[in-house]
Amino acid sequence: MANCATLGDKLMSPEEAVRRFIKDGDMIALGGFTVNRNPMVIGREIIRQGKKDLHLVMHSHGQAMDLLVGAGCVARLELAYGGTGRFAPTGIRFRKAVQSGQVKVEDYSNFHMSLRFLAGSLNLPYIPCRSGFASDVLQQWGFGPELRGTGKIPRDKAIIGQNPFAQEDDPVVLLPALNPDVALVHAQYVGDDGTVRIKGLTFLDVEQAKSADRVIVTCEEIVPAHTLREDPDQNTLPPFLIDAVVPTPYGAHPTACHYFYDYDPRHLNYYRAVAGDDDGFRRYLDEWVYALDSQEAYLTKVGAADLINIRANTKVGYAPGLDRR
Amino acid sequence: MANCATLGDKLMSPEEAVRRFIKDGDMIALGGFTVNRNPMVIGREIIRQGKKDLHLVMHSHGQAMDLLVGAGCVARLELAYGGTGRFAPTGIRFRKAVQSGQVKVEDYSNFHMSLRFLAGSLNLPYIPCRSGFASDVLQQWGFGPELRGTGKIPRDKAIIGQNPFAQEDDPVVLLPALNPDVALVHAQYVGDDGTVRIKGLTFLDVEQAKSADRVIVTCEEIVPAHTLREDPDQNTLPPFLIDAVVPTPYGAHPTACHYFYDYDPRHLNYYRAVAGDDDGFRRYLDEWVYALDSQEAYLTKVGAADLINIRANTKVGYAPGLDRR
Amino acid sequence: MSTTYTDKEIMALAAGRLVSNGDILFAGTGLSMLAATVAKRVHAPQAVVFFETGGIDPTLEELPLAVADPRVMTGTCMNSGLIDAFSLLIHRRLRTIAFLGAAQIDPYGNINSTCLGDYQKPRVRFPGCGGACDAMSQAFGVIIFMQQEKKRFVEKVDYISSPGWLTGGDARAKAGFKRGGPFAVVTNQGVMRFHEQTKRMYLHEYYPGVSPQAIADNCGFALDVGRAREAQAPSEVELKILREEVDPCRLILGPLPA
Amino acid sequence: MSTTYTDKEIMALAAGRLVSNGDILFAGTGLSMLAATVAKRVHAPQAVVFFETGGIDPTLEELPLAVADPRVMTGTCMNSGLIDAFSLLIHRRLRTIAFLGAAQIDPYGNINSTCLGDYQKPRVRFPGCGGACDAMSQAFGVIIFMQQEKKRFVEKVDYISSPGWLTGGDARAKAGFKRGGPFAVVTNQGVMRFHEQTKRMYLHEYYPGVSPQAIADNCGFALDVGRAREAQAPSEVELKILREEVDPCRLILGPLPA
Repeated sequence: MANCATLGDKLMSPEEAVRRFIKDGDMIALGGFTVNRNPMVIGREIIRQGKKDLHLVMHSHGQAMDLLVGAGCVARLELAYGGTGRFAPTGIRFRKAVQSGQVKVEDYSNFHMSLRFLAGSLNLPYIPCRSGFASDVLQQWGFGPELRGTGKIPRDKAIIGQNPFAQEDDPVVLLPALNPDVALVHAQYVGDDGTVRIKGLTFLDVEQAKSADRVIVTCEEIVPAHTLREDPDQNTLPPFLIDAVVPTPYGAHPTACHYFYDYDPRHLNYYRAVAGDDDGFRRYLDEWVYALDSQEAYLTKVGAADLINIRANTKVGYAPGLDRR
Repeated sequence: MANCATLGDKLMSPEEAVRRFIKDGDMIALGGFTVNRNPMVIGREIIRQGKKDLHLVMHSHGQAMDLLVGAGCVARLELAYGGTGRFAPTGIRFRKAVQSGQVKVEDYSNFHMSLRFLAGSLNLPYIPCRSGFASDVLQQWGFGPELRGTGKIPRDKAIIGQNPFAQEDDPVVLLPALNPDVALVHAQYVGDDGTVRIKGLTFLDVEQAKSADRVIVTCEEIVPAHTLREDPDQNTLPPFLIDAVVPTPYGAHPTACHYFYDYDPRHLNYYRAVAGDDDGFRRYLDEWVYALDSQEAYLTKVGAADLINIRANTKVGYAPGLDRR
Repeated sequence: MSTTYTDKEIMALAAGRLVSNGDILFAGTGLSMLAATVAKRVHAPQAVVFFETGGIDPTLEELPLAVADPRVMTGTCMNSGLIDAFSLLIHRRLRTIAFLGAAQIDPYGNINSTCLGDYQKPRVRFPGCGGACDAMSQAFGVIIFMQQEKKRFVEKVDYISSPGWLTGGDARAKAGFKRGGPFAVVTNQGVMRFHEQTKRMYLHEYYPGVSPQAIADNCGFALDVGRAREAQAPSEVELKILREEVDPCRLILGPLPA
Repeated sequence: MSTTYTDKEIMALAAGRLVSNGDILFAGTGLSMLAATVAKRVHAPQAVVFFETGGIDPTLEELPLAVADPRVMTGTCMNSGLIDAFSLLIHRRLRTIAFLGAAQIDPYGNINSTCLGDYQKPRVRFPGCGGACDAMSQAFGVIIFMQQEKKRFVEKVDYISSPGWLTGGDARAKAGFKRGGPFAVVTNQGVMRFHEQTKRMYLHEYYPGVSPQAIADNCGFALDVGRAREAQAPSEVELKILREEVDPCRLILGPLPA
């Protein structure tokens, strides 16, 4: 085991990370993408601590989003896509919450959201692009005037402007930067100096972390810093942007974590089967969130057979031959 | 040796790459930074082919820039910094050419140039930032009205605008995107499928390559693609953005190439000693550029002693203990 | 002897035939994965498949079930992230072709993957536009998969998630788009295209055994079927590759034909 | 016994003393490398050095001679590129301190590293602003190294490469800057700071053996020396670390004191 002591007071439990760094009403950027590297441990802890009125910002999510929405922690979302691919083409609790008016949604495209986080990470107030002219994505505003211009929500969802360098008419879409209160990242490795390494696709985790006021990183392993610093080209975030480091083996389960484990089709299918029904979902929360006070308890419930089943082949990064029906 | 045949007609000599992809008047983005990974082989070949009226765009350069300017190939530059650090705090021929009016310079900052290439790489027409308000970098325009608005040079160097999302006065600097005709990149590795891997800092090479109409990559080694695809997190550019792959061992000499060789202090000091004098510089060009028709001839002239001297330690990436005075 | 095939099989093959060798394919999952993969194996070996998540040219020894499936990160020429992926999708040098699906489509190829009913109080919420809005805005071209149903081919979509030819004619260019737009709609009955000038959808091909009128009847707006011709039936080679190499477990293809 | 030291040595140490533990240091080469490194070794072990080229927190077992020296890429916590490096420099959460040098400086800390004479036809051309303009615009704070010479401390610089306090008072905020600006100028004779309200430069410290008047005499504009006090001489520990650990080959320090 690496020398975690040098992480100092950044090393903490999920309970402490959520208690110290997330408060009701916060704008939270979820790392990962649909069925991959979702910050599930922090998501479940947020539910256990009963956080309310959260404002989720993301591109395409995902299991953590659906769970947080279903548990009633979320009041507002800005996103491009809510689902988990074939396991739930539309997020099950997300759909219900939108249809019932339980949450307010502001739709953007994935490129829009990517650029908004990029702008936030570069301290740019806004960013122009050419996606979505004349679409309802830009013309319909999900957040009403009572929300617009309050807190971190800009007065305008987007503005159609002009390219000031063009000689002729050249419209552009102007998008406001995003600077969430908290970014949640699940990584494979954190060095005992706080250096973060994500393997496989980084999605938008880097831009999300850089754009946020606070960053919580859960990880599969804490490793000696020198092992990461021997090939620093591969590292993802520097220590001084990270507020909390939370070691959580299988921390993204039931979503995947490249080179560690695949997504868990059995769990995702089970979730789909029960989550559509309000009672079924309540039982799911009771069994899989409230009744379990630690990742150890959670993994015990998942069971060794499942964990071995989804274990990633160390060369290809996923679980070849996994029954994914 | 890898199976270069699969690179097809992308694999070529420096002579062919320059002849086919660079023409008089082109806007060329130089990869690398001051004393690191300068595209020296292509630079010398451009001089040998007598290309004229080039327009160089870059952030901080560098040995290739100084040589091209000195050889009279360059009419215009947009840059933030022209020099090689301690070896030439101001580029020697660059200084002379600016002072004599031989070249026109448009100054920007490094972040300005970085954002301009980023915007070009993302197909954004312009990008806002908050660098350089009230500075002469924005207020003094090096390119006169006879150049502005022609070819790829936007009518305005920069525009002071307003953040349209702000409720109050919030000025922003608007910078035009850059989309050069050609980007020159020197990489450590190219796979025999055309995949590019740069080790060490990538500087702005990725954004420059993505923003350009054509991309020429010189490399230390052509390697079997599967060796790069076994860890694709480390790769830098996909094959389909590359027009020419030019294998050139020591292709960045006398600048450095991480894990392969250090910069060559003897050569850089020699350059400084002779380049300040017009006759001395002419002799340098004769001896080191015009008289040598291949990289093999060039390296023979550099000599085995020098090449061994600057050889990088394979663990730290540079040449420890190298006499750099 | 006539070969039997399922709707999904002929859809994947019909879309795959629209791919040119060297195209850069922006794939989702489901049918688009099959179309892209079968095209690569049949006639466009140099086509490159990439995903909005950042995986470029994966080996795809197993089919991914989501664009963030770890299977899109293996054997790629590059793993990056969304910013990089979209920089390729919209790259002006590249002939990028995107495969999309939707809940509704209108005569000008505008699609809805966001909601039915009023956006503020939707009767049915779908996942949202994802990267489809960006592909329709800035890819070189787009191929759309649809079920041929009246409720999906509608005069006016409830919400334009991803802009096609807007109101037709030069509306798209006037709105600010520099290139792109949908060029084909592949359904379980045939393939539609868009009129060169008016940009209104028309029937281009009907599958063997399907009548143009049946397609018009399954379309919620007036569909010109006058230019339609019969599509080539899937060849045995195409079906063999699709079934044995592309989706041997039939994760996406579903049951074999009866 | 008084210790002897060179100008460069006391400049590196005086600047190093201005670093707080935990600062994120944007270093150039030359003196700024020495200042940052010696600060880390003497009193600010948790300060992090990074370079605009993208190297973050390198081990620096050898001194880099340029910000693109391969020595800035070794043992780092991350190697990236310019976009990443500048995103850190200007990051609103970070206390980033940049070390800069220049050819000219004015009473409000505006600096020139671009040219002498007219920009269109310069008498002397310098390299240009590089990342200094960005550091002066958006870093948390800036420390400037200068030679104490009349021709360098001028009433008006020939070209503002990197904006300091502009015309003083609240001019900087009015121009659009949200934070930052120079807070110290370290010369071979002393350390200047800027008046809290007017933002005009004044002498804060003079090195042992240097008179405030001598500094005023080497300044091309009226310099308030009334608040000046004598700086602490370099300690033996500081000099030992600087000479034996930071630059043992004296690549930047140059010759030892006579």
